[in-house]
Amino acid sequence: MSQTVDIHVHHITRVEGHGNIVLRASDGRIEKLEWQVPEAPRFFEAMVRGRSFEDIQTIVSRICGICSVTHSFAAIKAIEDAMGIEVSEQTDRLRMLLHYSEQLESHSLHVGYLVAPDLLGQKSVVPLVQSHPDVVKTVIKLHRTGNQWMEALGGRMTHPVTIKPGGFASLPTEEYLRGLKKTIEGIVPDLKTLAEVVLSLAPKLPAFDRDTEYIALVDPTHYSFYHGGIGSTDTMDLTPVPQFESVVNEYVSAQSTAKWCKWHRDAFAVGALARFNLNAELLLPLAAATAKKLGLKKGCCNPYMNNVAQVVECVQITEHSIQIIDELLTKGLQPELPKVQPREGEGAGAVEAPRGILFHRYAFDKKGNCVKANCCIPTNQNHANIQKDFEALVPQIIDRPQEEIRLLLEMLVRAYDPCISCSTHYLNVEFV
Amino acid sequence: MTIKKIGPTTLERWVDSLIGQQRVFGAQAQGDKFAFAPLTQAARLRLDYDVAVTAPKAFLQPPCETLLRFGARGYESVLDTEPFVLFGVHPYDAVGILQMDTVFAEGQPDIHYLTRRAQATLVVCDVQNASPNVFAGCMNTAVLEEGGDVLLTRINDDYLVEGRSAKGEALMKALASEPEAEAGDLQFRKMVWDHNRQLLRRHELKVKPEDLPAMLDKSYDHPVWEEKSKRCFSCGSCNLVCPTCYCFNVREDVRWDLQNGERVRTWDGCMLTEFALVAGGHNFRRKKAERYRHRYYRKGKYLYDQHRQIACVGCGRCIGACVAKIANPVEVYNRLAEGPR
Amino acid sequence: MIQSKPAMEGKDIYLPEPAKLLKVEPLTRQEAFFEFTLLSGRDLGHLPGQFVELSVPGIGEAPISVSSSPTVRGYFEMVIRRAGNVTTALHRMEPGSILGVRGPFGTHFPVDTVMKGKDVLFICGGIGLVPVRSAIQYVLHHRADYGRVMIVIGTKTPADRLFAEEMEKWRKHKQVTLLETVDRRDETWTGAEGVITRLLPLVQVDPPKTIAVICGPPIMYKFVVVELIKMKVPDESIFLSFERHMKCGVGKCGHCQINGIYVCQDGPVFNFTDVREVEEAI
Amino acid sequence: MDKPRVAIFDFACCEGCQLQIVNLEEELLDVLTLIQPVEWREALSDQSDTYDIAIVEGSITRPEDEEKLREIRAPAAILIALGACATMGGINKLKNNFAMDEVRAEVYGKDGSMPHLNTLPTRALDEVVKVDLKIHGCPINNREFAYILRCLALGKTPAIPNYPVCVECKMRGTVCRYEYNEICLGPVTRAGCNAPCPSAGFWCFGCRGYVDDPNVQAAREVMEHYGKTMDDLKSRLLLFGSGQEPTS
Ligand SMILES: Cc1cc2nc3c(=O)[nH]c(=O)nc-3n(C[C@H](O)[C@H](O)[C@H](O)COP(=O)(O)OP(=O)(O)OC[C@H]3O[C@@H](n4cnc5c(N)ncnc54)[C@H](O)[C@@H]3O)c2cc1C
Ligand code: SF4
Ligand code: SF4
Ligand code: SF4
Repeated sequence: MSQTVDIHVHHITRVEGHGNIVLRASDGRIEKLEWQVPEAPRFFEAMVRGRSFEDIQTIVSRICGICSVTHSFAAIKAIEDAMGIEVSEQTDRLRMLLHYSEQLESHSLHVGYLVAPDLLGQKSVVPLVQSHPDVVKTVIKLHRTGNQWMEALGGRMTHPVTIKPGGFASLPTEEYLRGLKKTIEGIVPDLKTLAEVVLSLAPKLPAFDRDTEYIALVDPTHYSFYHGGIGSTDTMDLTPVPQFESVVNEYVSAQSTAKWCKWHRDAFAVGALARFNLNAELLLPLAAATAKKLGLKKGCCNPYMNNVAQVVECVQITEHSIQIIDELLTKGLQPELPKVQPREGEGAGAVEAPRGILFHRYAFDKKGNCVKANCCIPTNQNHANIQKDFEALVPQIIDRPQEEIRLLLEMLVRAYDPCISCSTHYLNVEFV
Repeated sequence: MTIKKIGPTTLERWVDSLIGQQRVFGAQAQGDKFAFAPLTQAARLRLDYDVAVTAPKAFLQPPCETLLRFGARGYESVLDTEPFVLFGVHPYDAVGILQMDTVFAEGQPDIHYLTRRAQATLVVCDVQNASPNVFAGCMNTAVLEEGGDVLLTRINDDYLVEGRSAKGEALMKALASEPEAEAGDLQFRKMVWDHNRQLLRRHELKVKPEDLPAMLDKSYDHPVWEEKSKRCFSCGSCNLVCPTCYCFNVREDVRWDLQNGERVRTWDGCMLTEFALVAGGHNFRRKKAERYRHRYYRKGKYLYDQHRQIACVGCGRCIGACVAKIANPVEVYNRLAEGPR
Repeated sequence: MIQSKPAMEGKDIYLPEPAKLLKVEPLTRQEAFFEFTLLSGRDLGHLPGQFVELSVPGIGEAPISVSSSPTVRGYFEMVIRRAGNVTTALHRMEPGSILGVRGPFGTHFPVDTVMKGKDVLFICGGIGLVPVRSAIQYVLHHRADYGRVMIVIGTKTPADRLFAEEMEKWRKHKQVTLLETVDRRDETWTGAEGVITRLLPLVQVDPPKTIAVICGPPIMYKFVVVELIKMKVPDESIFLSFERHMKCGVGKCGHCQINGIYVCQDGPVFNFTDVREVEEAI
Repeated sequence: MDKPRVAIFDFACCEGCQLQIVNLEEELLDVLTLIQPVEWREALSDQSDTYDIAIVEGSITRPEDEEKLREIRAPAAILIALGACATMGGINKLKNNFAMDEVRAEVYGKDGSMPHLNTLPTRALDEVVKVDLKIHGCPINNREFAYILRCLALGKTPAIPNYPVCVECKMRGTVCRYEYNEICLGPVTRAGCNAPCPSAGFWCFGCRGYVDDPNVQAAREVMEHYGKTMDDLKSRLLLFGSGQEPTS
């Protein structure tokens, strides 16, 4: 069976930002196969120079609309590192809680709105409303819960404003936390429903394994999104966050406006599957059971399973949030007024975005104005790996009809939950 | 009318019992400031507050309120008919409410305001701590001589509770077995009032309030309007925080079916640029100075000409609310009193 | 709990009553003529110069003068200029549509008092003719009750003229003097050209016997009043109709205030003596 | 009446405004009763060249964007600028405070001269094509977006506030940030967001742009009163106001 395949997906849909897939092959011979990122670069690292440490979070949150909380945290952690600021345990817990809202919002959006249509054979979520109303209802409920939770703790639905160096601009009330706990308990059944749906669709996920290096934050005490050092499936050692440049090794590729990354191999992957592969034994009971039910096992290297890992993480988030809220309520919320004296220095911060580990680094002058910035975005870290996946996958499927190849490639890209708009913020690797 | 004397625990029990019966909005701490908010337990009540961020008028004329609903059956009135208690209103704010009562009842009565007002029981509380900008003492509003439904006055650790209306007496039923205030207590209360008249003068008005209209009458072209208003942001803060400002805007929005919807009224302010703008683009008070002057005239003269009451109760909120620090009525009136230049 | 029911005690001054649109006809590029009737069947009960608040559900409300005389029964007329949301929506309405009406509100031209037995001079600029028309009609319906009737009308261009046919009738009326001008003439226009104040010296008035009624754009008042004073018409014989931004029509919302007075209640028709010292009025 | 065909496009931005549309949750279905989306890359697979209304997010930073925007404008009866990047260039305009070559070198180092990394000073949409309606904010307020859509469906001009954010602070009973000695841009910033930032204890940084007639001169004078410098003020005014007069 010989055919000429010419696929050019100009601006793949149902992802954040612009990406292209190019495949040209004849008689099973691949002539060109590229994952391209033509998104307009926005130069955040250059723009923030001269801006006060007080305004950095406001600016860099705008790198990405869908992981704005994560960007804010990476920046705030880097600023606090640079200025030697310690935050209270209460602030730390509240931040985790706020951070989780974004994971829930983003994961449910990704799995429910962007990926589910592929698995249910629809072109978008709109026809799903007719064909699978219950699924859509569940997804909307999860998504809305994440959003309202984010708005309450972050002050806004997107681009949070409560996150300041040293603490929170305003605290929630204890009543709110009690209510939030109830709300979160209320979505556990919905997550079960979602897991059932995913379970029933799992057979539709392509069986494609490629041995991959996975990288994520690792903290000995819990399944980490916010704390810890940099772990890899290729090594037992944790690399401290301030040395992140030695992990990501960014380089410019001609086929993309986004930089590419590599560590022990020629590419690595970050995201829910990476976190799972590095932290699976720390999952709380319900999440662990969900993973088991969905057949997700540590060491999985099928990129399509990233979506399954996201569902597991949603469950993990609810369990851990409830624990955190209980802990906060037992101690009682204490009013805090963060006051920060700027000082000269440099610092780095890392947190897990829904789509993988995110690094920020800043240097400040005496007045607290930024002189240098560097952000390394998870989607960038995945670009090279997507290309490697393509190269491994296409020979296996090259005989299939063109439409199917196209769909499988699009699905692969979507599985990574790429956030391309935020990935095109390049940095100068040399840091002063 | 009865005057009871109750201790702090009785007060707390009383308030808690009220909370069980109807909506109670009481003065509470909000960060390092105070605000009226739904009261869930008496222990939260802070009768020692200095000033509430938002004037309690907000419970009678809410910032945004539905007037009408419309749909297939045409327009229908929407009225708020649930009883509630405003607990701990300061005398100057109570005067503000009494002035609003006049405005909304006169001429063609506004049943949206009046219905809500009829549901309200006003528990007034004499000021215990003066706020940084209050000048009610100069405006004769430091003490509420008459009006309101109940008046609370703190006497050492106890409170005197005076029923001032049938509604107030009804609210005080639960206190029937409490002792009546004695002559000495009433004497003490008079001292509190005299003290408050002196205390609530953080800014000293050099003219008598009743002389303001005549003074303003001569000051239309005074340079102060231009000078001060140069820094005005036209932000309307001085209007919106004012317990006697009641101007409103009306807007309409539909639901997704485009058939059903609501007509709502929202707070508005004469300091906002477009307040006097008409279709076709003509603005009858285009200049900042014109709008700035209008506010003082409305407070000190126009409304006085109508109701014989100065529409400034000396709460001092506008002084604090104005970022440009130009909204202090005492400063302006004193300046006018000095004569031109 | 928020209850939805008609006003329990007293009437809701904000609640419009249903009215039916009987007729719409375009007059100029911007203005159209409307005929309404109240669904209840009662007459509006207005006096010349009063206005109502017209509601289009979903769009909003706007104050509009009644343009027909109360002597016309069973329906009332308006002329509406497309100026914004409500007025544009009105222009799109079909006969048979149901709208809301509140009112009538405000003061009126003193057709039954001060004007009785006097010479009347109507001075209208542009759309200012609309409210004054109801007074003109009223006066002509009771022609014997008044002395001379003089109508002075100024319009921007011939294409903007309102009620051209009716004006023709007035022009031909034996007991009416009508003078007209346009700011800018075109080929269709053979009449006078120039601002309205130019016509005033042409009307021969007997000042103590004359009542002047003025309505027009804000800037017209200044010049016309000066002219009338020059002509020795006493201040108390001059009546003006004002227009301001208003939201309630009943003296609450504060928008229409001119210094201390409310256009919706003290106006829209004012005696000049009441506003000559009101700085923001003219 | 046929539902208007609506296409949604994006340029340089964070896509947060599109996300706000998604965040309407079930009301998104109501939106679909009023419009027919024919292209929306972030949410749909369809793409189309014919539409009545184009909703465009993001700012213009490359020559090819400029061309694409003109193409988008051509068939559209109404072009709506969605969010701060589109209405005023947004945070992306901070870049314009530097020279473009220098910006490229700062971010890409020696690779900065590669052709696909070309960049121009950031422009708002109306600096390139005619914009019929602006939906302000970074991100937009989706309640306002919904209201505007309904207005369009009714043929009504939406009422977009032209008064400062302070109005909404006052309506919410929010304590002014200046009382905490912070620089807030509320007094010069267009309301309509319902002042979420001051209400959450953070200053307004002006993401909806200025009111029509901002008193920036007064803001300068006010700084002194609060013991702040002009530099403090300017730095904040430059965040979203980089492209707006009168900041410098
Ligand atoms: C007493 C009176 C009588 C009037 N009689 C007539 C008449 O007979 N025929 C006629 O065509 N017009 C008349 N008008 C003017 C008419 O009311 C306005 O053109 C109308 O309100 C515009 O409403 P809109 O919804 O179409 O415009 P909008 O979309 O509401 O507004 C457009 C502009 O007008 C301003 N505006 C809003 N509400 C009002 C308001 N109530 N009055 C004035 N400006 C406002 C807005 O600030 C905005 O700038 C009269 C006005 C008054 C006060
Ligand atoms: S509060 Fe101050 S700045 Fe704002 S409108 Fe009033 S006087 Fe002007
Ligand atoms: S916090 Fe900002 S927006 Fe709010 S009132 Fe104060 S200055 Fe205005
Ligand atoms: S308060 Fe200011 S910064 Fe916050 S949303 Fe509104 S305009 Fe934007």
